[in-house]
Amino acid sequence: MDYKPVRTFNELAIKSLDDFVYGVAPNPVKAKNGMVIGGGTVYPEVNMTLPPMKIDESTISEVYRQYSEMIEGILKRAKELYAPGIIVEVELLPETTMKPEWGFEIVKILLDKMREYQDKYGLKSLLRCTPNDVREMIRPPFMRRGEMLESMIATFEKCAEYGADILSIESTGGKELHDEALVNCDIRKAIFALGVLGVRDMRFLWSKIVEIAQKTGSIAGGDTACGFANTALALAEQGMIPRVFAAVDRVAVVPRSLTAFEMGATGPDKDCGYEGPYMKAIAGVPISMEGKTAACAHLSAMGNIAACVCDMWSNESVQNIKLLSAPAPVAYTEQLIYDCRLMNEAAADGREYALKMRDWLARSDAKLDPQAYVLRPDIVLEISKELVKEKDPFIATKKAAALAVDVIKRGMEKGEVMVLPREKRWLDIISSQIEKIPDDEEKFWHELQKELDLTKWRPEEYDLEVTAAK
Amino acid sequence: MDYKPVRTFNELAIKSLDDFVYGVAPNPVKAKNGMVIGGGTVYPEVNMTLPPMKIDESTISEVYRQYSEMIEGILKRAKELYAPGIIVEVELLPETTMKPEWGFEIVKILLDKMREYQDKYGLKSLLRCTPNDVREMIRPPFMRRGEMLESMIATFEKCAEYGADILSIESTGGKELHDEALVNCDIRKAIFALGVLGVRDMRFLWSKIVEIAQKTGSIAGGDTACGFANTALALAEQGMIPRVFAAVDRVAVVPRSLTAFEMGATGPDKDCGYEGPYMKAIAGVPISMEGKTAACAHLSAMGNIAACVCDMWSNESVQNIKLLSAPAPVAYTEQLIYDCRLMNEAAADGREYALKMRDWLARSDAKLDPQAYVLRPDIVLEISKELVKEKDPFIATKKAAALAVDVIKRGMEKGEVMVLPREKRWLDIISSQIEKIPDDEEKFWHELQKELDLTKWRPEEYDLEVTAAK
Amino acid sequence: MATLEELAQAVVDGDETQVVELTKSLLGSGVNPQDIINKGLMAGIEKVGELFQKNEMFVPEVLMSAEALKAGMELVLKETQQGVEVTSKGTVVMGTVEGDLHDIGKNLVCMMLESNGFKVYDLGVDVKPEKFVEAAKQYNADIVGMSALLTTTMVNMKSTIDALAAAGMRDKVKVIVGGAPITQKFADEIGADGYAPDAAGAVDLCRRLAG
Amino acid sequence: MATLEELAQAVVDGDETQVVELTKSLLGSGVNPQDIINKGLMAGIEKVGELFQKNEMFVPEVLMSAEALKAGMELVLKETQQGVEVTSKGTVVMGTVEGDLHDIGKNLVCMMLESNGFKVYDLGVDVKPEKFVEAAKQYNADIVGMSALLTTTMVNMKSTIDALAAAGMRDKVKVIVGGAPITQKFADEIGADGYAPDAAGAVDLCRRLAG
Ligand SMILES: [Zn+2]
Ligand SMILES: [Zn+2]
Ligand SMILES: [Zn+2]
Repeated sequence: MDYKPVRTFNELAIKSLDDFVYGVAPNPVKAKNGMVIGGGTVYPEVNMTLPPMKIDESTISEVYRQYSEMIEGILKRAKELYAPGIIVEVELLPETTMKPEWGFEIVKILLDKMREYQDKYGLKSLLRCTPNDVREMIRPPFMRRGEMLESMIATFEKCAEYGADILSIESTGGKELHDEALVNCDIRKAIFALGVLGVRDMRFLWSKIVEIAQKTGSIAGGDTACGFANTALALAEQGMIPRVFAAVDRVAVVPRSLTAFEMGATGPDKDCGYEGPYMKAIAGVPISMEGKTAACAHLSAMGNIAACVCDMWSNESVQNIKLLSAPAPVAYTEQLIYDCRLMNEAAADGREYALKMRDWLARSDAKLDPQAYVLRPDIVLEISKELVKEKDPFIATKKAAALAVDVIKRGMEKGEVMVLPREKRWLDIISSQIEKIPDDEEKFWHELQKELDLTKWRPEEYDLEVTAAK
Repeated sequence: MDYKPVRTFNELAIKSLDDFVYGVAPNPVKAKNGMVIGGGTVYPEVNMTLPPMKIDESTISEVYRQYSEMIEGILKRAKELYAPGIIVEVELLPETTMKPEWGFEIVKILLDKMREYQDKYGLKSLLRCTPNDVREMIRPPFMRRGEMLESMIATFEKCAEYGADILSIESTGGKELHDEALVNCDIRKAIFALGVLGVRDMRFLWSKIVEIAQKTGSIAGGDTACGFANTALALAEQGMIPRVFAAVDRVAVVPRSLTAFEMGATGPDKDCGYEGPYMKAIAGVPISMEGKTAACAHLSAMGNIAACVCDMWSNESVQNIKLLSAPAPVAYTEQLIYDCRLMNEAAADGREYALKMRDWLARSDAKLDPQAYVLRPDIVLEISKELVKEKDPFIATKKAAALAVDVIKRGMEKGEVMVLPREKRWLDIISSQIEKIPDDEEKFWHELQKELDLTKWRPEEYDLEVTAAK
Repeated sequence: MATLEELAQAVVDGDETQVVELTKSLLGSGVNPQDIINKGLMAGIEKVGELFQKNEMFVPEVLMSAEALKAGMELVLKETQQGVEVTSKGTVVMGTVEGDLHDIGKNLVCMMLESNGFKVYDLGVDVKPEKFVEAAKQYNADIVGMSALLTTTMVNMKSTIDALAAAGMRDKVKVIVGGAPITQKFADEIGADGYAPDAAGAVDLCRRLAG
Repeated sequence: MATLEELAQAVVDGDETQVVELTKSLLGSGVNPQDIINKGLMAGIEKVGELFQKNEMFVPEVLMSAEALKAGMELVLKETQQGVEVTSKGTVVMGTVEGDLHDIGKNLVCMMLESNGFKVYDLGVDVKPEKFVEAAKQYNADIVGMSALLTTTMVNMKSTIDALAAAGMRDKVKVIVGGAPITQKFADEIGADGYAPDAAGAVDLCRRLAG
């Protein structure tokens, strides 16, 4: 069976830099309860997770109690602070995805409480349900068959049927190869992992998720390159790999993440995709973003710039542990609400001021780190404009990486972005690696096979045939 | 001995609403290392504290290790994010104030590391040292004598001598009575506690602190009404007392907190004084403020508006516990730095834009809660202008409370601030309580004595004589 | 004619004058004093407890209700010859733990417990384990309550529990803990019988434990 | 003439061609092979370890150095008849704990340890306690390393330590733990011998524990 895109993007959804701003998306998404994402208001998206604990039959009731406590705290605070609405994301864990009935029960606990707050206090909220990509649990993973896939799909179905508003995932097709590429800073393998493996897997997976969404009336959200470019981000923050590599990798994930929308997803894109602005520019979908107020989950060099064009603003993930004030999910709910209030107040004074706010958010970070620089709204539009010219996702991925290198080099020359001295040579290394990649996907695959560790993943799961002898 | 103010404030330091903005104070403070507070840049102020642990001889080396780990993490992150400078606050605990050598050792650990980062990486930083007001450890407290006072003063001296840049305290004179006033929502007792007891104690205490600062070249920072109006804030957030009472109490603390500056302190005022904007308006001192990014320490209804006219921006306090990303002090350092970047970027476009940002910060909160409303810059100036007309701190305190009630009532009528239905009658209750207070301080004291529990505090420690028979 | 419902409402309203008047009127018209207490005054204060629980009454309002209740009670006890029963809900010994100076949370809980019919002995702040044990013995306490606001003093709660055990008192009293840094998990770890996140929760907790 | 310092530097630079050339030249001019190894090649990789520790080298750079080192080593071992000693720094068995799928942190540590002269057995992800025990026995490990990225799987570290104890292996191996949610305190609580916050720290830790 072939998994063909239902849409292609040949031109930018955002026509002008002046239309590229937070809170407003070309294709807003309206939820069942009337909330509109990308329709003018930036909403907080709160994500919470368990404190250190085991999940099994003996603890599952405590797991439920934890979620119940967290959702009550979050909604209570949102109500007290008069949030215009709130999105709650639950990223199910492997255990609660492999047992769909557990994941379902958690979603039920959350949704029931959210409905109660809507009825009692008029607090509108949406639930984003993000099952874990448990296909990874078996190594090398089966991507298109087997028990793991079935559990994951069953979790999506059950949760969507009960009313989960938005469906998302951080899919992992190609991750084994991309991990290897990252630690070696090998952009060739990264491009293959993203533009070939990632795209092919997402076409398969998103055809299924979109089908579930259509059947149940849920919204097919999006699929971040969390396991890819965010791993690069984390490694760069730890000083393990150059920041320029992480910046190039970020742009290179664009065609992969775009696949969800080509397959019929509508957004809001998921928070942890820092590539989100590219999705909004190209597909016009509303996006959730995370930055400084996700410092509970990861540090980053994009704390403010990430907010420039967001439609929802997220904390990525925080454990249910106690701070001096309150449980951490409550504290972060408060922080997000205030962040959103500020952006929305500026926008209330008119587009002119929303753009001012956007530019300050951008300027605050763009010059200090190449990862932030490639998220500058004008740069996003510049690169996106080139990317929509390419029909083929592999070619687009290669081009994205090359454009990122060029833009960063130009930025350095113009004094617009700082690159640490010992990172500079890496731009040249990456450049020369990209140049060696043939334009022919088949040829590239044939070439790469010799270098790959095929005990880690299964080419046939990506419709690839092993042709070369090792 | 009499403790007389060295300065009085007869007119506002801020002459126009257009000069009332974050980052810029009429009387900036320059530190030894060249950093200027209130000179155009908003700096982050990070405060950190210990995780749950006992402090005694057997754990003190672990205490030191904790501070050492925290300061390293904070400075490393500040360096990585290119902070233009950073203020570190250490609020010593009772144990580390009662043993001045412990407090000193902690301050030494912090300062040594801060100097290392300044020398190695050029990261400028200042240490604010805030001993605990351990006079409270003996009940009823001796305010002007005894071992506790001596330890506290010795801690100030030792730390200042080693180079602690800024000296601050959250002094507690009058707290016993104010606590009682709070739970009963008795504004009469609150006014006496603040305008008589608090002021008299601060005159005594700050004559000493200013002397130490002058002797050692430290900066005499300021003294927040944390134990007073922040207790009210916390009780209001828990729904224990009306928000309007907390709002009135906040304004009523102004003459008390101002005492530090009348005694020669220069600012920067300490973070947890939400009354800070009044200090800046009246005394022209730079102020540290805390709001949404102090949600680790307490929730509040003033998350954004608190930033309107701040010169430093703080997290109040965070324990050294691990979040998913990093230890919480590191995560909060990151958040503060990004908050400051945004404000500073807006200001870099000109005063006009700093004022826009200020107004959005204000507008975002002011209408939703009376505690936020009384922090609106124009309201601060309006009330402050009346307060500087009063020479006597007791009369000023009474007037402050009355003005706060009037302003909130007017705001309700104009639809500028929301007051919950069941709180409305409390404005009238407070009003009528204030009206019953005589203008003569002696007469008020005579009147009050019958109602007071004098086993809780010692009138003689405030130069008061018990005259009335019970 | 005055009704018991009106009396209960007057307690909820914290209207002392009204409570006294209604109580007088009810006594005058021969209503059973035990009913005046149970179905009037105590019914009112029960309602107050519920409203406070639901965050629908402020502390000073609860205190006013408690004052009004007290006035009504005194009147009934004075005016009537018959034996009337007013049972205490239980005896609580309360204090802030050693090394900690924070009063107000603890004070609040004491006041709210008293308002809700508990006998409360407040040991103050900076209370050593021995002092908790001593007071628990002396007052024959049902519940020992400890408060801490500092992460560096919360650890002292365990010492008090140990001291109670060493004194052979641990099975005679329930131990409850609270304060900003305290969690249910911490309470479980140190072997406390209960944790409450705020004053309203503490009242509820004591009701359950002493019940 | 080529010097041992130049050889060490070529290892630091990760320049395989240069390392091979310099090694050849040094061997050709009669330098003691043991010196070429110790003062040239190994001195270089020690320096790499230091630079990585100080965050002054990136992982791919360390890997290139390790490749260069390997090429040099093979050459010395092939060209010389004399017995030369290359001692392993120790044997490490490494894996991500049961229920956890996160590879990359663990992989990084494995690579960095190998680059720094350890013998490493990577058991992969989702590794059950028994598998750790089995591998530790089979490979006669000095160190067992466990990684976890989830707060819900970190608790499985304790099970492995218990399983090692049950198999009578606990005193034969050192146990180290790491991963985003792990802290020194947690490591202490479960009785691990060490904790490292990152790959550089893990290398340092293994050096100390195996030393
Ligand atoms: Zn993610
Ligand atoms: Zn997320
Ligand atoms: Zn404070």
